[in-house]
Amino acid sequence: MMHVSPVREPLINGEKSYNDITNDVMAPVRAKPGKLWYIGITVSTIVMIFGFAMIGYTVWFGIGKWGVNRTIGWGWSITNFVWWVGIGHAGTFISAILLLFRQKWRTSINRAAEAMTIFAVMCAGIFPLIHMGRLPLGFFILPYPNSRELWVNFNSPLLWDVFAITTYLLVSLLFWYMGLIPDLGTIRDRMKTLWKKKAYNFLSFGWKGSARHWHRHESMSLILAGLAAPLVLSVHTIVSFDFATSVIPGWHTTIFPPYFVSGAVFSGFAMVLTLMIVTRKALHLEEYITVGHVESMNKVIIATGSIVGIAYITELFMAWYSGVEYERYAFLNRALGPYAWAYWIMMTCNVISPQLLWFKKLRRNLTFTFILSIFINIGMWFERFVIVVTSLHRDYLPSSWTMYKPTWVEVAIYLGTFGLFFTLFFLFIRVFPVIALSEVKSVARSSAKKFIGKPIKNKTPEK
Amino acid sequence: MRSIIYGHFTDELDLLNAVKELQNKGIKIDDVRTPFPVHGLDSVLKLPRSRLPIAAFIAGAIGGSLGLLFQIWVFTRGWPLVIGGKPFLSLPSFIPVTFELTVLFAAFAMVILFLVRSNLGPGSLPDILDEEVTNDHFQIILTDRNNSASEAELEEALASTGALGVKNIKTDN
Amino acid sequence: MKRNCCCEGIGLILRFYIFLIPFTFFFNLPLTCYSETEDVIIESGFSKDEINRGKRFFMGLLPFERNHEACISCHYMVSPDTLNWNPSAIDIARKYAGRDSAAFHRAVMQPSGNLMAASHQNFEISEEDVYYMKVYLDNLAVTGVEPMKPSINRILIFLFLGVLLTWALLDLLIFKKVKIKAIPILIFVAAFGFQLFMLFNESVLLGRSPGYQPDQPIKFSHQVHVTENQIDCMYCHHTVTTSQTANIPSTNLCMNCHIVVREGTRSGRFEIDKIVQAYEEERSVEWIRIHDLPDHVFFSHAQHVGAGKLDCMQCHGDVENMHVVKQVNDLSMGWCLDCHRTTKVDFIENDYYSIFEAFHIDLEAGVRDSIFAVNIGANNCSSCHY
Amino acid sequence: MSDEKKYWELLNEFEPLDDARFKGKREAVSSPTSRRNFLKVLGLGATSAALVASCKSPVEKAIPYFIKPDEITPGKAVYYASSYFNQNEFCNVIVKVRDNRPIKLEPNPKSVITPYGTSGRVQASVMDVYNVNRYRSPVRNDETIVWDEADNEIITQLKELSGSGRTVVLITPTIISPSTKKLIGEFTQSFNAEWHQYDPIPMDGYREANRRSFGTEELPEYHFENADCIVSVGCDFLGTWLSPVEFTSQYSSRRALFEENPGLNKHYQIEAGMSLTGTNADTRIRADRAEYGKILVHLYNQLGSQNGATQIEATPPPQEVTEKLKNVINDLQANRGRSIVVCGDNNPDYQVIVNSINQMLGNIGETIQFNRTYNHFRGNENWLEALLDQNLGAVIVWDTNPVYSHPMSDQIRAAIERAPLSVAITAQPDETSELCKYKLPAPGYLECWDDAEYKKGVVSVLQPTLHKLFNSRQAQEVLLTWMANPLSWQDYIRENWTSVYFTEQAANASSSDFWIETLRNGELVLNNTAASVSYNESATAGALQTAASEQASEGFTLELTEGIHTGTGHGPLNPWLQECPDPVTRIAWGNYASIAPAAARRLSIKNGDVIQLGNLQIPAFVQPGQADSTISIALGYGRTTGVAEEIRTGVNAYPLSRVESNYRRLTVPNLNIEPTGQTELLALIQGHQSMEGRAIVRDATYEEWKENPAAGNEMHEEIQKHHTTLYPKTIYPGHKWGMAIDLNTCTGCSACVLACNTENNIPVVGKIEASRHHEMQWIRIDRYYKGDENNPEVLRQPVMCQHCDQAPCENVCPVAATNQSSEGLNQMVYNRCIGTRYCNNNCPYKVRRFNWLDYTGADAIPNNRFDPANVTVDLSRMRHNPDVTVRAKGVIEKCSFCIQRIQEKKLDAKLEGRPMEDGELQTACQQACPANAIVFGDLNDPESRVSKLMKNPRNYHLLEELHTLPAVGYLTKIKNKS
Repeated sequence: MMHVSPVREPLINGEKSYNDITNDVMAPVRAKPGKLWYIGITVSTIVMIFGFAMIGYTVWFGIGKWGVNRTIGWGWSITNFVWWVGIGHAGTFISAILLLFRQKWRTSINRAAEAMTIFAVMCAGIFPLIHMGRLPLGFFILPYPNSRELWVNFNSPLLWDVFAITTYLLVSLLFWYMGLIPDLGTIRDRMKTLWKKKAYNFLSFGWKGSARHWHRHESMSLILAGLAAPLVLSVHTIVSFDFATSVIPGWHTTIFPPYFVSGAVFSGFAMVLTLMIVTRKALHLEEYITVGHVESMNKVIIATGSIVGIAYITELFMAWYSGVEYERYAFLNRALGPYAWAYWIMMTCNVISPQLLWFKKLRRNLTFTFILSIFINIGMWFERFVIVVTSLHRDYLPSSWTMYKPTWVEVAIYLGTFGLFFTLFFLFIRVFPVIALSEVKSVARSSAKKFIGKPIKNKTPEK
Repeated sequence: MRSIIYGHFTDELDLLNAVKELQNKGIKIDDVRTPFPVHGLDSVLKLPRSRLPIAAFIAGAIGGSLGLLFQIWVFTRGWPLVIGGKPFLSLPSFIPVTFELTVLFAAFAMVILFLVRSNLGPGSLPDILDEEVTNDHFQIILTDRNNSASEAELEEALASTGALGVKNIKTDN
Repeated sequence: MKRNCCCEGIGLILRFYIFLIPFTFFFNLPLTCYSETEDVIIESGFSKDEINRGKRFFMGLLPFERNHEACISCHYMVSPDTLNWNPSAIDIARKYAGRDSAAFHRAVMQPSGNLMAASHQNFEISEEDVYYMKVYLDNLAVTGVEPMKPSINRILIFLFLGVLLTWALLDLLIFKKVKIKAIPILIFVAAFGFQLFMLFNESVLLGRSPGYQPDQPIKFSHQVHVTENQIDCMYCHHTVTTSQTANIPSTNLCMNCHIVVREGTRSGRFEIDKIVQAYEEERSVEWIRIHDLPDHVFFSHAQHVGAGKLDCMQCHGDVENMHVVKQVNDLSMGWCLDCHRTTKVDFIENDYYSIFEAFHIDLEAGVRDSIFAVNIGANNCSSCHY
Repeated sequence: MSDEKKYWELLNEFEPLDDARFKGKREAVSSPTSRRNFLKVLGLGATSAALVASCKSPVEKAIPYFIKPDEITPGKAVYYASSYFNQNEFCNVIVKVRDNRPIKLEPNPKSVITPYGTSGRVQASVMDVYNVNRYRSPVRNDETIVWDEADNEIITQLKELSGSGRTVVLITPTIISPSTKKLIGEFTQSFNAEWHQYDPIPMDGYREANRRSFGTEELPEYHFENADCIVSVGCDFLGTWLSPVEFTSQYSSRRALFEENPGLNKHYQIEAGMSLTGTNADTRIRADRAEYGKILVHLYNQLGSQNGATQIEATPPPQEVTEKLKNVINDLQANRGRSIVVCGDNNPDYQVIVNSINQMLGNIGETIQFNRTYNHFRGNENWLEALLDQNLGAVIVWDTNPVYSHPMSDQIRAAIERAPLSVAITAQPDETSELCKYKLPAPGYLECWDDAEYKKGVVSVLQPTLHKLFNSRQAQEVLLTWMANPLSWQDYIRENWTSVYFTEQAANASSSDFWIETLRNGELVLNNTAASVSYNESATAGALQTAASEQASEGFTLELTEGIHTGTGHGPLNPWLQECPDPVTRIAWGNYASIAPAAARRLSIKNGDVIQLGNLQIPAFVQPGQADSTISIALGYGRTTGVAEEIRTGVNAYPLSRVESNYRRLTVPNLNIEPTGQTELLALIQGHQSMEGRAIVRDATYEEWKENPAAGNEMHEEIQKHHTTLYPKTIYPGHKWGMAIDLNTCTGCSACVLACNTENNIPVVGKIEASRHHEMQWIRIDRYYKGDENNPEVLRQPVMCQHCDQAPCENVCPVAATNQSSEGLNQMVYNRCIGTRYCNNNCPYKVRRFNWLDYTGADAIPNNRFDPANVTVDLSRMRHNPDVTVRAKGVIEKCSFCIQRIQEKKLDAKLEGRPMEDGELQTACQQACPANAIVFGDLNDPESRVSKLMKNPRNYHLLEELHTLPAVGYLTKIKNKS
């Protein structure tokens, strides 16, 4: 049986049976890791450990080891935080919002994207913690009953962050893991070693593929998606409140929530693209993550990128239109002040470069997309840098104006989060299926280029 | 002591037909196991609509109202603090936390209820009859306890739908 | 000084002891760390035999025969003890450490106070015995009293519970050795619950010590002074209404009375001699502090006693009936706050409060029947933290 | 958490106490807590393990006094009247003593000289007492000896030397103590010694000029409060000249512009370098340093033509200056008898001209009087001859440091090394004392008995407020011992007072009452009859000739000025003073060569470029308003001895000064600048100099103010009208604290900054940290330039926490560590703070300070202390105010409106059952302000001074358009421009 959609591009290339899908996707889990993988995880682990050592150094000696000062209280730490959180938006956006919109192309990428989300949020979560001057007393931000009868300040956006980020991390984790358990069941049944079988059974919660379970699972997934969708939007909205509710010119802007959310999706998709273009090659998943997928994502990128561009211009307009001299100065300073280079990097990477994606040829060009996605990641980092640093460094009273330069400690911590991210990602691709097996199977019949319903013979999976 | 009779298909369309066929024969199907959620299977099996959404709603409502009430209590009764010249009860500030708690409670309640209802969880040992069920086998499971028909009849009925590898095993529970 | 050591845990330990067996080795490690070695015995310059002879006499052990009780029955080995009014062995040892055997003999045989005379009457102790006893005591003054065996540390219970719940969890999820699932579940819940309970309790008590009742260098009884002798608190703690600190009386203040009063009805002369001695040596008595707020709390006695007219007892408890002072309240911040919420302010008499015009209007109109400390900002952060 | 420590240090660590006041021991001791600290080191995870393990907690001991002194109540401060004197700084002070430790100096309101306010140096001097580098016992060469040994050896040698005809020279700074003078007189007699007074920055030229003009060497008293027109030629009378604290008070009393006090004085400053006084002037006329003589001659000529004096031929100063001087001349002429002309140069010829100008204007006897003349600055250069003489037998250097501060340093060094006997009596090691054979430790002034007659007829006492920390002996005691006088120094003073002053007063019948009364007041005012001087014009002609014939300088002229915080060289010893930024340049830690923008551009020199000046290498700083061919360098830096190595900053510029016809001159003509290509770090606290057109410091001219008192402040009313809110108004039932700062009276002297440092235990962060904008001061004095870079107008604004009613910082703290008190204070709870710095980001005033590193040693984590100035050692910690938490690493801190003082005064009122009086409660900054620019009080009380000031049309709030509703108000700056 062949179902080739006349209008839509197939989501799976090549001739695939269900068994082929299983085998293709499981291959990295089953095979012995290659040299590249070992090199990759070693490097990223070393970087991670160094980053954590620098965190220890900061906690021990104090935030004074960073380049922040009395005027610029947040430097790279919060820039990185917002950047990582932004990246952490793609996964749940893909799996939740695209699920609600019934976009089938999400099935090939949602698993990896969600994993990336979780890792990115973990990286993000590090920064608000370590930027505290007294990390050992950080538990004060939890509203736990205590004999001081003290609670927390529910007016503070930073506290909202605590709730938003934790909720987001937990719900994303749930969503991801609930999607994983059928696939982990699949892996379990393919495993030959007893301990591996047991381990995967443990991980798969004893999944057996019963129709009742599937029925409930689907229902749950839909509701989780329904919950996660506003959650995704809320997280970066609340992160944007960190800035928007303040009084600092350049921060104090009502446009921030939608601007941040679209920026987050923008950067998240870029990061997904960066990773997936490499991963599909490395894990030989080209037939599942097709150029068509890349194009679809590029379309989202151009949409969100344009929203971001409009937001930048709106900000400029509003600064002028408001007539507030501080606002005006803040935006003039961004574009022409000592940090103008950061502003123009941001503008180039985020606003101008995605516009090239209007060309279909470029949209479908993997090399171009890869380079562009890195550009966008850089641009979005600079967006946060511009917001955090240039707004603070020249605020109300000129007497307090200063400049900011990160120290190597801050750089090392930032790199360390990359180490953490990639360490987790490397582990992930070896342990878990990178593509949502059951979901791909469920769309295989309708969306594969060539679907082989019945295998020629009842063959057993390859060893 | 009961008998479990099972067989599998390699195509979900065959499975759907077989399920309908068996149901027409008045045979109650104990379980159907598939590698992915087969579209239309739940309606064929007449599975009742899941009540998880209701549970999620209730849990969400509890989470949200607890969160909101807690915040109100803290700022009006627990220890009223003047913060930024705001009144003690500044409701707009409480929206984010309320929302997050709503989602958190709903999501957790749903997942926990799902696992409990489905008897899934870390360490739960499934009764797997065919390991290919998670790959490309679509399995129908019948049991003589649920059906008045004899084991042999069931076996035959199953085989007649085109099921492959029909087997009968006995268990104690 | 040990504060709130885990008495309530002991019963639990016994019950769990069967589980302890495989871990005994590990658990005993920290215990052995506590016991002190006894190599120091020759430090005082006496032979071991001499010391042992004196020790046996002091302890009332064989082969000495006598018709009165052993010294140890009144003079305990605890240092310093508040178990009875008699001086402890170590106190005596320290007091006579610098004097010769003859002086000690005189002190024992010719008691100086009525109380001592009553208990030391009919003593028949040979000079030799006194000498060896003095040897023993001199040695004791050098070596000190053997520390009491510490009770099992809480961390052991905590770790043990951890092991237990890990086992329960593993069994529940992986090994499934126990047929009845309820058992590991119950063990898990109980162990985890108890761990949480311990954590909670300890966190609440972190930096606090209600019930702290250390032994003081002098057996000073507030009950004797306040209740029996009717001395006002503020006779000794006289700065309490004017200064943030309620002073601890200086040695010369004690001597106002003790220049005359040299023998107590309970303690005899020994304890009072300590203060006299301190006075003669021109030194202060190093008391053990009981009520101790964290360093970041600025508490003013003048505010509470002077302006607020609070009674000492309200915070310090029934000190007038304590022989040994004990911290009654936990002195937690919540405890402070709660009191501020319920303590009325003297709004009518004290003219300072005349500036609170709105409150006065409310009072007259009957909108409020009284003003509480919290209303005038007692619970402001900056009232105590700055 | 015990990371914040109230510090109680053992006094009896040092030596047994003998004075009755110090009898006894401290009240409370805290042993280092380990458990709570330990917990904090561990993370939350490990905490649980530690929690249950915590069976034992450390024992705290409580040790009472042995005999409690009557006047000491543990936990309450005791106040003693005393005085501070150092070079040109004199203040009658009240020393706040807590638990036997002096911790704060406050002005003595009973004083006739400095009734309110002190200088910053006075405030910081508390730190000097606890300086770790002090000599701790007598030293012979490098060997510690006992006093008796030192005494015997020195006495023998002294007797031998004077017996064999060798000279014995005693060099002291200017001695203003009458008893000491008497004592020294006796000493010189008995040992046949010569006594010389030496001032590093002397005023012997002034005295010489007065001798020529008035026949008296006395330095007159100036009454700036009576002067309607002040003309200063390079005289920094608000910063460093003669008696700056007194002059600031006088000057500012005429700057406080209100309806009831409408007469604003007019101040012209003609100067080369930007001085503190120059930045406050109504009109600052920029002139090269080399032109001062010409300007004075020009002024003389022009005024003389209107007052009938003989003219003298002279080239006038440059056109642009002469043009501006016209107004000066007109105003001086219009305010005859109500003006003052001063010049800040030690050149006697200049001073003679100034004298004749003042005489011409009728100012002598009016604004300049010879009644209560100044007794300090009696030093001259005569000692050099005696010291360099081959016959020098013994030299006794008493608390002076000529090796450091004299250009002939090498010869002096050689002379001291050559001398058979050299003795230094000083508290802190210095370059000179290190050369001496015997180093005898002297106590700090807070450990001393002394008296002082700063101004004629006003005699003050100094009494010890701290038992001597080290094995030290006062110089006077040393002399008494050498003279075998059995009297103690205290008795000597007392005897002297009884014989001299007791008879001159009638208030006390018995001499002991008199003595006690004097100690209580700290000051005795004698009824001197007004002295009359006769003016002698004859000296003027010669002076005019000399001044007029001065050669013009080729290249650059160097001007050496006294560092406003470092003084003549004591400042670098004190890390507080080093860290306090210069009020003009806003640079802390170190000196630099100020160079005009045009010159810098011409030579392409940027800030921090090291330049070569003579044989001096010094970083350059481009100073707007600097005269084009003048370079200014502050003196007092570059100390190498007695200063911890990490805080040795700046360069010693004294070697560039010169002695010309026996007068020290602090100018060097004909210099060239050579860039060296190196750069050096300048700890520039304020990086941006312009207000960017924002209404931050609002100003107007006097004329405008007379038209409309709200001139320059029109927007205030407009903004008030726009203040609307959805929220109900917060009610402050009792007090509502507020502060008003008069920008017109504030001179920027920074006394408030240093007072705040002392009061609130503010840490020292060092040069590197300060340059990274990690400074910790709770008050900063913002300085903005306005207009022409060559001669900009300067506006100043002290900014501390504004205690906003709707504070942006409060909203954002996740743990509610900062919130509003019921008395309108923005409270900061250190022990709750977790250090997110969000509040600081969201503060539009940027007044919050973060403890970036463990500056105080209060942090629980070991081995991470960052204390370059070495001020967290136990000795230095004795300076801490026990009523203020010492903050740990990682917490935000900020101005608390001196909450500890508020609590104390409220409690006093409660105990006495009376309402608080307005003015009873003073913040530390307010108390220290000699200009009376800061007023603190209750805004709920409509009659309080601060309430009235808040209603003044000049009042506005900083960034009030943000609707933060600050509790701090500023009064507009009004300049009397012409």
